[in-house]
Amino acid sequence: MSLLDLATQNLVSPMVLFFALGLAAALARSDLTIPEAVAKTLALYLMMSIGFKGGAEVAKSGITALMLWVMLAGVILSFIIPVIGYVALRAVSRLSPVDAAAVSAHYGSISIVTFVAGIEAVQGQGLPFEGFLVAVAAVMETPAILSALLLARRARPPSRDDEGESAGALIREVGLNASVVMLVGSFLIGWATGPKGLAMIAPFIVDPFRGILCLFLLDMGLVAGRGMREGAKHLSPPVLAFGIIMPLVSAALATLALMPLGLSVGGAALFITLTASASYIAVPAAMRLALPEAKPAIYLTLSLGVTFPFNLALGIPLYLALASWVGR
Amino acid sequence: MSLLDLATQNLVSPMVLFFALGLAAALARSDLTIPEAVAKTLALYLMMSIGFKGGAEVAKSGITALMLWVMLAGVILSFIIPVIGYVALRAVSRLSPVDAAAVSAHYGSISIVTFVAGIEAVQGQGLPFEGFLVAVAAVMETPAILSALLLARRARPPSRDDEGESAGALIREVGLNASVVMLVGSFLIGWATGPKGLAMIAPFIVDPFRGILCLFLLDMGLVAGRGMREGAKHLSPPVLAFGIIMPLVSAALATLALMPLGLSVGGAALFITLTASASYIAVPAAMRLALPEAKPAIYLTLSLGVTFPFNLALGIPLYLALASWVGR
Amino acid sequence: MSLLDLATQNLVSPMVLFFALGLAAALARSDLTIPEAVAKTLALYLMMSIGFKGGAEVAKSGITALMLWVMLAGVILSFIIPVIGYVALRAVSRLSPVDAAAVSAHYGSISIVTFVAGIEAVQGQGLPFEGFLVAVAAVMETPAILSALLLARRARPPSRDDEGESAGALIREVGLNASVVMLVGSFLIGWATGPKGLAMIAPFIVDPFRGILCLFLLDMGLVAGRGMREGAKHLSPPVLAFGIIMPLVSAALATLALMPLGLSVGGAALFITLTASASYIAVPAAMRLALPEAKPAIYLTLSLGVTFPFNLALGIPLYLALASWVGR
Amino acid sequence: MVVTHLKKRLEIIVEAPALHRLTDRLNQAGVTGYTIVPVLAGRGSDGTWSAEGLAGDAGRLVMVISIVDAAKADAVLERVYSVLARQIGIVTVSDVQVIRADHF
Amino acid sequence: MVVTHLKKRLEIIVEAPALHRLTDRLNQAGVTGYTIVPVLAGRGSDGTWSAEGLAGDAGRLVMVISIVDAAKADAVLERVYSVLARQIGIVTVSDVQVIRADHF
Amino acid sequence: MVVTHLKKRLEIIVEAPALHRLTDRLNQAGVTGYTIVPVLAGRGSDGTWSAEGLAGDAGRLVMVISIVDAAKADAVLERVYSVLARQIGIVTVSDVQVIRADHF
Ligand SMILES: Nc1ncnc2c1ncn2[C@@H]1O[C@H](COP(=O)(O)O)[C@@H](O)[C@H]1O
Ligand SMILES: Nc1ncnc2c1ncn2[C@@H]1O[C@H](COP(=O)(O)O)[C@@H](O)[C@H]1O
Ligand SMILES: Nc1ncnc2c1ncn2[C@@H]1O[C@H](COP(=O)(O)O)[C@@H](O)[C@H]1O
Ligand code: NA
Ligand code: NA
Ligand code: NA
Repeated sequence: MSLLDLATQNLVSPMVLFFALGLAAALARSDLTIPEAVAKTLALYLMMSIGFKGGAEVAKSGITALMLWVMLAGVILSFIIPVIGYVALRAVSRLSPVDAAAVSAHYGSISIVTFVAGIEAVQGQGLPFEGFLVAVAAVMETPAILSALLLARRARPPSRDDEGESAGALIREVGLNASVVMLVGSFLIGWATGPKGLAMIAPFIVDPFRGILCLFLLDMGLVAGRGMREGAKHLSPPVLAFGIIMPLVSAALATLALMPLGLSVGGAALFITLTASASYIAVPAAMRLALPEAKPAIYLTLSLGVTFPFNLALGIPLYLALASWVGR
Repeated sequence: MSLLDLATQNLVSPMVLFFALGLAAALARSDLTIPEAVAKTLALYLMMSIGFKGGAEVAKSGITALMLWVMLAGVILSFIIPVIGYVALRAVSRLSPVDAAAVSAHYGSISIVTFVAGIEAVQGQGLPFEGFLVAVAAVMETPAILSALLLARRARPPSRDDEGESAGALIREVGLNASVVMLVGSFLIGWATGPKGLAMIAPFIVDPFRGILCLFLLDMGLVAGRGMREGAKHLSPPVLAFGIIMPLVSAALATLALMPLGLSVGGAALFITLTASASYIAVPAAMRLALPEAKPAIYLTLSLGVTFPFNLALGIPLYLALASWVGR
Repeated sequence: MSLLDLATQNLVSPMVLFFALGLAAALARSDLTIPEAVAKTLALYLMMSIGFKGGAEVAKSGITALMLWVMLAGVILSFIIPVIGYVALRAVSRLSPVDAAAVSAHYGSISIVTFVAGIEAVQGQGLPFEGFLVAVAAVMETPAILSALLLARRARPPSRDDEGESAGALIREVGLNASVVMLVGSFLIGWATGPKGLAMIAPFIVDPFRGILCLFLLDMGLVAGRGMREGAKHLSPPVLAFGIIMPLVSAALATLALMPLGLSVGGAALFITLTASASYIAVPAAMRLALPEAKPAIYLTLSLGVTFPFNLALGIPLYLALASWVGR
Repeated sequence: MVVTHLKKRLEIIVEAPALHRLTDRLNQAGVTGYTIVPVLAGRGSDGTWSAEGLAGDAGRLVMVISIVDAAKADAVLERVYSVLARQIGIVTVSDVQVIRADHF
Repeated sequence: MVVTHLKKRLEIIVEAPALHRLTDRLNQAGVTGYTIVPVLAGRGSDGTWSAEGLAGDAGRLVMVISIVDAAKADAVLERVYSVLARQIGIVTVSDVQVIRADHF
Repeated sequence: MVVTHLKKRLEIIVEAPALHRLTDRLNQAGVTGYTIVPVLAGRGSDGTWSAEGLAGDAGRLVMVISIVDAAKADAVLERVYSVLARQIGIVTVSDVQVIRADHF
């Protein structure tokens, strides 16, 4: 299947179209909104579902050396991508060091919804993938935050009356944030109860998954559209370009990292997607605590309003194509 | 099947009984309530589901002349029913011109939940219906509002310091309200992705639909019962009677309009149901902006506490009987 | 199957593990939470589902003498268990009379979620059970409250300026609380519409039930864990012990009561589970009104943080074993 | 200049199960209205609590705001206090100005 | 001692469909900000209402809080009142102190 | 007449991720309690925001109300300000009366 076919097929899926609907509604200033309580629950549902399914897969396949290698690659990428992003942003844009560090942290970390959209695309191609990638997603969330903090501290040593939390406390807090706990917890439960456990709750976490994803993507479209409307003025052209080029750079790095590893094509596509995705839930909250001087209008708008739509619409088909080249 | 059988069968469906449960609970002052965030989401779910299913149907059948004719009939009925309602209310009740205009607007517009209940009844009879009726529902929401505004302006020309929005801005706002966007958007996505898209998300938007409808009708019963308790004192006997007779008048008009058109029996039943239904989400909100002097206790109580239960319990079987006479 | 096997099998079910996840997350001070609006709706869903299923069962079996005997046994147990609890608490702990009465009321009443977990365990053993047990659950909610009020009044006659509600008003309020209305209402609707009604809404109330239960148990784990963290200091060792011994005493009484009755093994397990369970929604709210001097930190923590986890993890397998001895 | 009139603003934080009891008292005391605002969490002498995840009313608080005539404030306060003395909650009173005096 | 500056706090309870109309007026009147708080239920001259279970905006109220310069308060109040005169709602004004005067 | 005592009411609007940091400071400053109220949306010098649809905490605000002793108010304010200076948010102080002085 050609890249163009992949892209077209991806663009006319209900998921992408519901995202587009949300985007359009927000840009047209419709009063359509999803209540916050429901948006939070939908996000938890997605974590629960993919965590559990991944764990049940691993219960079948067991822990393998491949899994550990891919996790290691993920951690390293999550740690170094912010450095690359930081250097690039400082070179091409006029962002302050703190803003550049905060933005870069988002690109080192991952977006679960992009990952989920990737799974849909991979499954749409009939490709299998390794269940442990859920665990890889979990370990890739946090290193980028640490990396960004180190960058910001180099640029601006914490002042004496700096009452921010210690990096340790912060990492602990991020490690226990709702998404990580839900994802890892469900993964472990799926692992412990295996395919039998999965069969018990599949009518909730498997069957309606795609429809619920559509609703969540509608919500993401609404929030992204609102962000574009409010936040666009904070983004200069170089920053905007960063939001599209950085995921491509990350995807290239992930492809390289995969070459010696021998993941399946589906698994490779997902690993590349993870690496290319940018966080928009966990990292923004961490940045508000760790680097409150960084402007949220910049990093939230860029991650959610530029990179997420790009990945959803064009990135994922591209990463699939890359994967078919590097995957086993 | 006789009208009596139809009515009995309708009354003992879980949907109608859950509505009755809500009504009873509210009248008995139980503390049972559905949180607002959930009620909003259930309403969006219903729009998403029927919009998508209607669109997927149209993807199979294509746009037909029949569809355009029925839409035209719907728009005209939506526009003229408020005039009839206004004249009737002014003649028989002591409502002020503004109150009469606001009440009438509700009867020209439509209620999606009544429509959904009609679909359940039609499907319960094993009757097919045209998917484009969802689009007809969407175009029937707004004309009535314009019509009511013209009536109110004739009665009370806007004062100089009238800071209300212009009719144009209002119509735009109503046209982009959450229900219309969700309904039309889902319809278009269903159309674009067709039966294949429907198959992907059917376990979410098709299978649990009836159960979720039960929950939503329970909520509507609770709100309607609360409205009856609080709002009943605002309704004089002529106004109460209007809430039952007006839908019958609308149903008769719709039946006439259908005679030359040749809709299926199921489709005819739904078109009559739409015409006979009264809005209780979009129009009340529009009236608070356009005619804030009109008393919400009157129109909300009448639409939700009188006309909706009447249509749900008795109206729909009657409209089915009418349709079997005029449908093809 | 041995008691040990039962216990092990129970402990590794997804339901129990999601509860444990919630508990662990709360104790580790993760920010994972389920929004209040969603938690309320999940609870309503559980009532709706088990109420309807129970009613549909009774529609098949009809009202039997057995049903009435079991209901009577339930009412009597609900009424006398608080007396036993009160005497025991006053003897072994230093709780005030009002606190002892309030705590005891919880143990006479029932917990629907414990009941639901019991159903899952019973079904996991392939055992059938009587549908009318849902009605038994409903009638067991309230007597304990009355009983506790009488105990508290004996200890502290209401003062002249006691502006609390009359016992009658309170019982009426409790009888119409959200859980009872939802449970009894759904039971009656299930009864009225029978297996045909159940088939219509089964994809909502049957298929995803277990998965939704997992989500709700996660939430209960979170709330219980928070309670443990905040409330543990209010519980002395004798009170803690009460939270584990009292359910065993209740279970023994229920087993005795069942001996002449001839319930099925599954039904007996559920009746014992109901009797051994402690309320944590309806009774706490009633106690805040009826005995506001009683400390909520004690009874909420004990019921939700001690007895519920105990029943979920160890109690239910034990009650199953007891039932296999007394059941038919 | 807009002419304003002095009123008292009562802000009452009370546990949810006692809400009806409180609004009944307010009605009996003849207040012309009140507004109920949700509360997420809090800390007081009885410790920390949070509404998150609660399926029931016990352990949850709400906030009631009532604008009352200064002349009536004491009487209202006494009635409110008769509820709050037994329930978990606090009440504060402050001065506010309103535009239409007749409305309150 | 912390130096504080006197401002006016407007607390406006207004029906949800008119919220945009109100915030537009606040913006036009040059306020530097406002905060919108959800409201669960209430009672006023138009009777009792509750947001519970509502799928639409009609019949629901929200609370808007805006801290404004004392010098501007009257002008803001007049604009707010021009909305509230036609819609369901109330407005109260009270004195508050803030730390950074330039922020408001 | 009901005897009341003068206290200070702090009303703090702060971004949600910094909420724990703020309540920690309040606890350290020795306040006897606080209450957290949800916020739907708002506008300030950093622009317009809304909680609707957000799955995460960033970009969401909450309101914290704390009744404190007038004598302690300055010290509390200083600590609060040390958080707010770095985070998005505002704080206002006003006079309120309470019934039981010992409770605060
Ligand atoms: N005296 C009052 N104190 C607090 N809130 C009030 C008061 N009067 C009215 N309200 C609120 O404003 C809404 C509309 O008031 P009204 O226009 O009088 O019906 C009521 O539903 C209450 O939420
Ligand atoms: N000083 C205070 N400031 C603001 N809210 C308070 C204060 N003290 C108590 N509260 C609120 O009132 C609730 C009950 O207070 P208490 O009865 O002291 O436990 C607390 O959980 C808080 O939500
Ligand atoms: N003048 C004001 N009145 C009420 N709330 C305000 C005001 N200024 C700011 N806020 C609130 O505080 C938040 C942050 O303000 P800022 O730091 O100015 O962006 C805003 O989004 C509003 O919710
Ligand atoms: Na990444
Ligand atoms: Na109509
Ligand atoms: Na019990």
